[in-house]
Amino acid sequence: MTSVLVFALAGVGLIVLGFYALLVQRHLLRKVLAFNVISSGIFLLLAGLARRAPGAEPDPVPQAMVLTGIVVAVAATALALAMIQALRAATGRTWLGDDGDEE
Amino acid sequence: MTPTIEATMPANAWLPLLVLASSLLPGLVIFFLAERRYWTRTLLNLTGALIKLALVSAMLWGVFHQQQYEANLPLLPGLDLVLRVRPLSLLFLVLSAGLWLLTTLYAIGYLEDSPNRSRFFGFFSLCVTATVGVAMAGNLLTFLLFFELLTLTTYPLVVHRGTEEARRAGQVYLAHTVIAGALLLAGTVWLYTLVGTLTFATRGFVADAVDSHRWSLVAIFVLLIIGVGVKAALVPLHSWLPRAMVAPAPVSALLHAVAVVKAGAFGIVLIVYDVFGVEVAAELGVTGPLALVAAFTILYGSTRALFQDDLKRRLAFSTVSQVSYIVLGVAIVGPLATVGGLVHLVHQGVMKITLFFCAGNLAETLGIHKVSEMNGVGQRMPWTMVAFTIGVFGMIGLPPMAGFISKWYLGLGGLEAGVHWPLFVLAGSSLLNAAYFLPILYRAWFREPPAAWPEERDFGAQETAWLLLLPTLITAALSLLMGLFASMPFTPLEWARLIAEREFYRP
Amino acid sequence: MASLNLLPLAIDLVLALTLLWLAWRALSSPDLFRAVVLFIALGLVLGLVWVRLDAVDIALAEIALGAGVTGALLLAALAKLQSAEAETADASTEQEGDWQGCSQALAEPDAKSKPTLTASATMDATGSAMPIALRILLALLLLVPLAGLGWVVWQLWLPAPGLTDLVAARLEASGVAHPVTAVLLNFRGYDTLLELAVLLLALLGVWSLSSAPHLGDEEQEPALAALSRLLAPLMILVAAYLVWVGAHAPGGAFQAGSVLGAAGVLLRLSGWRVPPRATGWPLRLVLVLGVVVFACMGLVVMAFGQPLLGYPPGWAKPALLAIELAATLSIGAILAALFIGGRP
Amino acid sequence: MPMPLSGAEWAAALVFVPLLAALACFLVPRAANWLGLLAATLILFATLGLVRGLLGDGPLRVAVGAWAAPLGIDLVADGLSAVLLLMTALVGLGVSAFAPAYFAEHSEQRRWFWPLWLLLWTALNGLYLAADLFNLYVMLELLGLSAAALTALSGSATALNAAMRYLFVSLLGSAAYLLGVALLYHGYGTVDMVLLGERLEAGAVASAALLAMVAGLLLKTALWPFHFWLAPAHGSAPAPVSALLSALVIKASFYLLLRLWLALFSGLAGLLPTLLPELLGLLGAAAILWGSVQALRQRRLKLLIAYSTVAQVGYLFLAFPLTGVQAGEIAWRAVLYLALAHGLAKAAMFLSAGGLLRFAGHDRIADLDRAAQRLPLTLTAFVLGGVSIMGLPPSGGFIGKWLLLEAAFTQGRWGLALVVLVGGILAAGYVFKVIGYAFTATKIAQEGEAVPLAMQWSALLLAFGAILLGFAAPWFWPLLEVGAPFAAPLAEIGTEAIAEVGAVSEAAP
Amino acid sequence: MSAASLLATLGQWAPLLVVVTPLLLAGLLTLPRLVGRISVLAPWAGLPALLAGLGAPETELLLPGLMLGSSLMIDAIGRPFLVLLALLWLVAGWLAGERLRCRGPALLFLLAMSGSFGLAVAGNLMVFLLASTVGAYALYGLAARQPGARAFLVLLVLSDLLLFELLLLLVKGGIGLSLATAPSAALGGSAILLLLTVLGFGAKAAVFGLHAWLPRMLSGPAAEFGQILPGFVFAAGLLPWVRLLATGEPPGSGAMILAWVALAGLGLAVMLGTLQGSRRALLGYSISALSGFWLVLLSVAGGDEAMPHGTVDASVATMALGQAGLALASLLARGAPSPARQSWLDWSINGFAVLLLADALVAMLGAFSVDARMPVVISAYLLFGVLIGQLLWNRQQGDGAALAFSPRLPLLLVLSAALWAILMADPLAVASVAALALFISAATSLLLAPLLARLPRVPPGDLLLTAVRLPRLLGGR
Repeated sequence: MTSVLVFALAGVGLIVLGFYALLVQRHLLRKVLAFNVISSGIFLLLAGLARRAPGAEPDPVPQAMVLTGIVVAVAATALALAMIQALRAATGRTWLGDDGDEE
Repeated sequence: MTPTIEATMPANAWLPLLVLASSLLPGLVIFFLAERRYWTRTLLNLTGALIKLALVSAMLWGVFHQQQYEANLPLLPGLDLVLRVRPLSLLFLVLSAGLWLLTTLYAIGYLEDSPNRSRFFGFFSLCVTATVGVAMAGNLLTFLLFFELLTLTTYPLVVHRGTEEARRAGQVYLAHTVIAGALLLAGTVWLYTLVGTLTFATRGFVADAVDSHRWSLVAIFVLLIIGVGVKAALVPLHSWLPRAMVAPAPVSALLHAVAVVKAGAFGIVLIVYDVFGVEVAAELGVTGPLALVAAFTILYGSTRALFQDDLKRRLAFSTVSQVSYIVLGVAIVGPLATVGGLVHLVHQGVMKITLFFCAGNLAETLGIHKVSEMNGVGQRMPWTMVAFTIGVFGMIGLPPMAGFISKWYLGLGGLEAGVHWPLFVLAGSSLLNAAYFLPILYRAWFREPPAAWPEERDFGAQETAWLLLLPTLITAALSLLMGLFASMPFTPLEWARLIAEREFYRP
Repeated sequence: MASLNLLPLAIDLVLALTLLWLAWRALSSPDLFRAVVLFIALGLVLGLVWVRLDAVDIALAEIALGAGVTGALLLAALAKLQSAEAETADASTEQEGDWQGCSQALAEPDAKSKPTLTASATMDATGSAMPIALRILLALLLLVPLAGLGWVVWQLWLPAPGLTDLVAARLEASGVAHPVTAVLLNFRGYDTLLELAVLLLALLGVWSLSSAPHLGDEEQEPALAALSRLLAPLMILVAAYLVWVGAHAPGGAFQAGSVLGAAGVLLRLSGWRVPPRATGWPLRLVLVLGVVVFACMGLVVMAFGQPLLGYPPGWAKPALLAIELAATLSIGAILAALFIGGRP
Repeated sequence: MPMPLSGAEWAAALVFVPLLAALACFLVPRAANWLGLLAATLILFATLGLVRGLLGDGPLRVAVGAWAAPLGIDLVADGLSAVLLLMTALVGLGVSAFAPAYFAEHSEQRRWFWPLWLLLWTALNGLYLAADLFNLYVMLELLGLSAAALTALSGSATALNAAMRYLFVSLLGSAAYLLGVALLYHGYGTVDMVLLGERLEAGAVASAALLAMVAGLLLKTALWPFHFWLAPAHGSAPAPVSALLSALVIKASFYLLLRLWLALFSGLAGLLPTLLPELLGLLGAAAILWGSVQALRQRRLKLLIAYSTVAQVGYLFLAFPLTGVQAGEIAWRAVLYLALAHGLAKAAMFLSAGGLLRFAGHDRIADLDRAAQRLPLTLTAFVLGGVSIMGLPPSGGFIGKWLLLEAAFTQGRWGLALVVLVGGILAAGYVFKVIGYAFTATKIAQEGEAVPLAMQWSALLLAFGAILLGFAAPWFWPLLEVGAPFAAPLAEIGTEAIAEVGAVSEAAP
Repeated sequence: MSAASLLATLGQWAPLLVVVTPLLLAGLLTLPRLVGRISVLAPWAGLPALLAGLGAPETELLLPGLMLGSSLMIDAIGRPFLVLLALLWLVAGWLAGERLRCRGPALLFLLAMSGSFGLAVAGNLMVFLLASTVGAYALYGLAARQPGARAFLVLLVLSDLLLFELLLLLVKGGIGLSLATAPSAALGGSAILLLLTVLGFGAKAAVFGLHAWLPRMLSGPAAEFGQILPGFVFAAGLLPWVRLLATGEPPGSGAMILAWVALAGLGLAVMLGTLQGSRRALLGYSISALSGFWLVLLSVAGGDEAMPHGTVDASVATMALGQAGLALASLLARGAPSPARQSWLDWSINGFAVLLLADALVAMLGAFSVDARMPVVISAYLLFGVLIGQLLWNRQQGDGAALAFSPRLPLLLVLSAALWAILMADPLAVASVAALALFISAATSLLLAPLLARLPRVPPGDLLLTAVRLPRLLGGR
């Protein structure tokens, strides 16, 4: 039982760590990494607690959810990376400019 | 319950809607007309105006014989859009329908070959639709709806010229009217939550809430009066009116004599008589301060008019003062003062529109905008100046003119209500009127004309285009006849008496 | 015996700690390439964790998709960024304008109304833009959600059955033996359909952003070409197996799709081109196949009086198999296309 | 239709028609315009069918794949979702009519616009019909990604930067939401809203979940402190896209927040559930004032309209503190009507801004050279939209404002009433600032480029819609009553459908 | 429809006809083609008024529709005024001659005429106010360029306001506006009403204190229309006084104060009159003095018992005659007659005018059956005698027509005037005292004329300010 708790706490750790990095890091690629870490943390939390179910099989529903989540995370990452490259090509910088109404 | 206009309603429920449609439809069609389609536009305008006048007179006849005209459309749960034609609304209806016809004629002549006429006449018709809507409102919500619609439709007319100055004048106009609209909305909703209904009733519908919500009712009264007072140009809220003079003459005529200012005054009449009831208002102690504000406005408006060299600004300040006659009449608790206030609603409209038409003629024919340029204009444009003279005598309140009648009833009402100071206010105002109008007459009739007029346009034999002159003379004649034959049946005075007798004072 | 049952706990603790340490190193390492590599390692360790938690499906997906595909994408992106970096670096001296700071970089969303962080400072080594003081303050502030979540988790770790028995009860009606696949494809088939749509959407977004990359055919390293000729058929075989096994054991469309995608990437790296004729609507058809089949199956079924996505009793198994095949094909194609980047 | 379709078929159609249309547009780009328009009309038709179904036989609850709630996913349609579906259909049709003409030249953008837009539409329709929290997460994700991709469609530097920031914001929001879903699932054993509504009781898990989900959704709805991403994104996106973003996408996350609040958290006792509505009301008021002031300061038209959205979103949150004992019903109805009217009006304003941009080549407000006369239709659309935003009488906005004020006055919340009024005045300020410049002539006369009629008329029809809403209120109240979304949590909707399945789950603790 | 019934109906509508004919002509003026012919007809517009005045029976015509319900009437008091006004307008029209050719002055002339006739036939105060306004502003239009015109206008506006208040108070007090019914209850003894009546109509009657405009307008250069002004003054100012004050029961104390004030005004007017430079200025002051004189008599008349209605009418007729005489004199004062025509004709008309005036003054005593011995009355006659003397003397410089005549002839004229007055007056005793006073004062002023001539001249129109300027004038001589 305790492994569920350990990994759930690890998941929480990942979430907070990823969240910290997302705010602090300026480089967009690092932000994508941070986002993936957060997602992994949440999936760990979601499917980790699934293991609480007595008996051999863990609760399949959260697992299905996590599977879907992982695929969605990959899709989001792919889009984000493509957008970073486009931004780099268009503005020559890889961080978020303060695009108030400067022009 | 799918809400449709109940089929069971009596046939004459369609009349109010037809009156609305008679200016709404032409307006919408005109919007899409190309600029060069002169005759179609004129035809549409005039047929619309004539139909409206015919319908209104039919209703006049009907209401005289106790007919009921009411149409309603459910808008909110428990609140409908109600168009109900009562003697009071007919007074304003006849004024706006009649003067709209004349102003349309005048506008056609005035904007002879100026740009954007389709847009102008489109908004012109919408503005009158809103005015007619205000007149026929059956409850405070409908009044609010058409009141705000009036703001929307008159703004493009104020900024019609498209100059920077017009835009700024438009901004000032909006700043006032939008804030006032917000206050009006706040007051209306607050009243609805307190009383539960908004339908106009002869003695007002707040009587039973007086003791429990005295102070909130006073606050609501103040909110409503400020909300409506901006358009009625009560003093602290009047500064938009002189600045809106940048608009072309037919617009200032429409704004001052027919639509906006009158809607404001009519609003005050509705609030005091049909929302609160004059006894309840007196009991709440709000009619006194209102009368004081009206008196101050009368004197302030006239004194400011003394120092204006621009003719239209002087007329604007004169309107500020004259409209407060109506408010004074309403604020004095008494049947005769009511008659005075109501009849002045019509008289001031007719007289003031004459003056504005003359100002428009002078501007259009000789390019005169300032009083100092009016030397000897009597020789050059005798008929316009005769109309102007009749208008001026009406404003001062000399006997044969309509102005005298309303001043007479106001004075009498004041005496009957036992307050003497309105007499002094009226006397003072007449003096001031004389002080700022008679010099103009002297200058026009008895001074030598300048060598050449600023921008003279030649109209052959007559002094100016007949489209400009005819409406002016008609309104001048009207203001003379309304005064001379005041007590004939179906004159404004008789109608005002009918309203006072039927609406406000059961024996 | 006590020591024996302590062993798994120890393993779990070690795993959890390595997980956290890896994440910390990945996120704060100064060199980007190192960060990406560490992130891939994190993915692998996470796969181990899933195995430890008996969630084999997720382990497969995590390693194939989480570590594999995402890692590949990250590396490809990094390569492109660094090549661009190199150009601008030598093209003009890198003007280090005093960057006026990314104010409102990302407001702290937590409803505990943390002040909006306006970071302003020169860029320091780790690429983070915030002065040290602010970062410490943020770290401290983040302890609150950490503790909160930890406490909530502490509430939740007591054993609770969840929907296991309900799934078991309905398993045979679902047409597949393996519960996760049953939930994924039948009970919550609607989610999976949308998930495929999301993947397709990502591809659409990527293609709308960048024009076709120059498919310059670099010279092929002989070793890579040989390897790819050997590995590609093997990978396709594995993918087919994974699809089939999914019905009664951990496996299924997504894992198989990712393997197929990896095969595509490998072929692409070794210089293989999709024949030009096929890059038009045929490629798009393949990409779209998964979603179309799934959706049409769901609608067709309704024609027979069944509710939306409710397969008639006998037909569940073959329907799900067809869907899985189509999904695998399109997922593989999509993942490969995502890696390639621009429109073919 | 051969046989009258029941509600379930319409709901399915609502989600699958845009999905398949998106794929078709992707497959056959050349025919994208026609496919898009066809899909839009079909969706409108389906929505009307659904509405008739709802009015006919009450709220709809469809179990997808015949697996009832705790196991499978349910589609739910009641008054609240029907009204928003109708708005989406109307605005969607308007934008779909606008887009072909707008993207006529840059065919590359047109090629990608249609698939992305139709996928967004799928996400919207799916979201309004979903009753399953995880399903909602996937919808949110689909929505966020497609919106970000659409924002970046124009490819300009500012658009890309804004889209990037928007992508990260929406991903973070969805992650927080997912965290909430995870906590709720493990706390109460199900992700279905109705069941959760029954099982939820105040506690650490519920509060944490509420906090996470509300934070995530506030981020996506761009309520005041989290509004920073909205203006650049809506300002720099192509006109039809910014219309969609402002009118529809914002509303989806607001709807979700509203649904969660009504179904799950409104009934709870405890500090947070009572404190949160007041906080939301406060943030809403701040949004109104801050957004309007910012809008007044803008020199570019699209940024002005974007900041106006920030302000109008504030209005939507004013209802939370007003759901006191008496006037709760009126406040929700007011807010829903405001959302509906804002959707139509804001779409009309952005589309007309697109027309003005096409006409003058720029959208600097001060240089709208005599647009009133040279581009009457587009400007009328902008004005009518503005009228609804300001809440002047003939419009839907007015009805919403009236009901909100009524609720505020009945509960004696003077502060909120004042904010509503001041908001209206400020809105008049910035709308008429634009109209004022539309009448004046600039120093150097600019010759305008012809604006296709389709663009002008679609904006105008949407604006007319916003105005006609003013009169159509009585038609909406019966629709809104279906399923009594505001009266109590969703509990009693179709409970009998769950009963027979529930037998098995009772065995579990 | 026999001639009699035709006449009867004509009689019935006479008052309306009187007012409307000038208006009709004015209406026709609007057509440019007819201007020439109409301007010829203009003077004759007064004819129907003359005929109505002479022949029409006493009728009252109610017009409910007009101006809040009004009525026109011809009664004993109104009839003489109507006749004399008609005469006056005919002569003025004839004398104006070519000035009426262009449309403006002709229109104003006709309006003024209809206004003044309206005054005469006004049945109630409302119509009276209407007629006086129309008449007054038309007159202002005719004489706008005269120096005193601005003062006239200001006074006009002020008097209209006062009258407006008066009418309001009358209606409020329940007295009603009708002049036909009991004018006697008119003032009901309230001081405010009395004050308003005196001041309101005083401004138009140019009683001293409100007279500044009359002498200056008369002495202005283009004074052709000057002679119409006195006609207007009498009708607009004095007629209402007669109707309201004559038979009313003014409060005892109030009446005496009023009498003394009026007397003081009369004295000042006479004093200033004598110091005038031009003859027309003197005429102006004499008219003002005459108004003062009327006021004295009216305020004194009501003293003892309520006057029966009948007696007043007869006397009023003679009073009216007096006014006419003075008016005729002012007619003569039109432009400087050429020396050639400095014939005895002018002299005789002048003398005749003075005779009429003297007779009227004496007759007034009888009309009011005033106790001739009252000091107020006597001093009024004395003062007025001085003015008559100055009129006869005609020696005033300034208008260039100094008549070089010896004093004898005027003395003769005065004697005959006194004789005529005594013969005409029926209550012999009473009238004789007044005539005597008149004769003595006239004779003395004639004799002192050369002495008075050396006093410094005072510009017309000065108010009581002359007391301030007198020392400087004397000093600066």
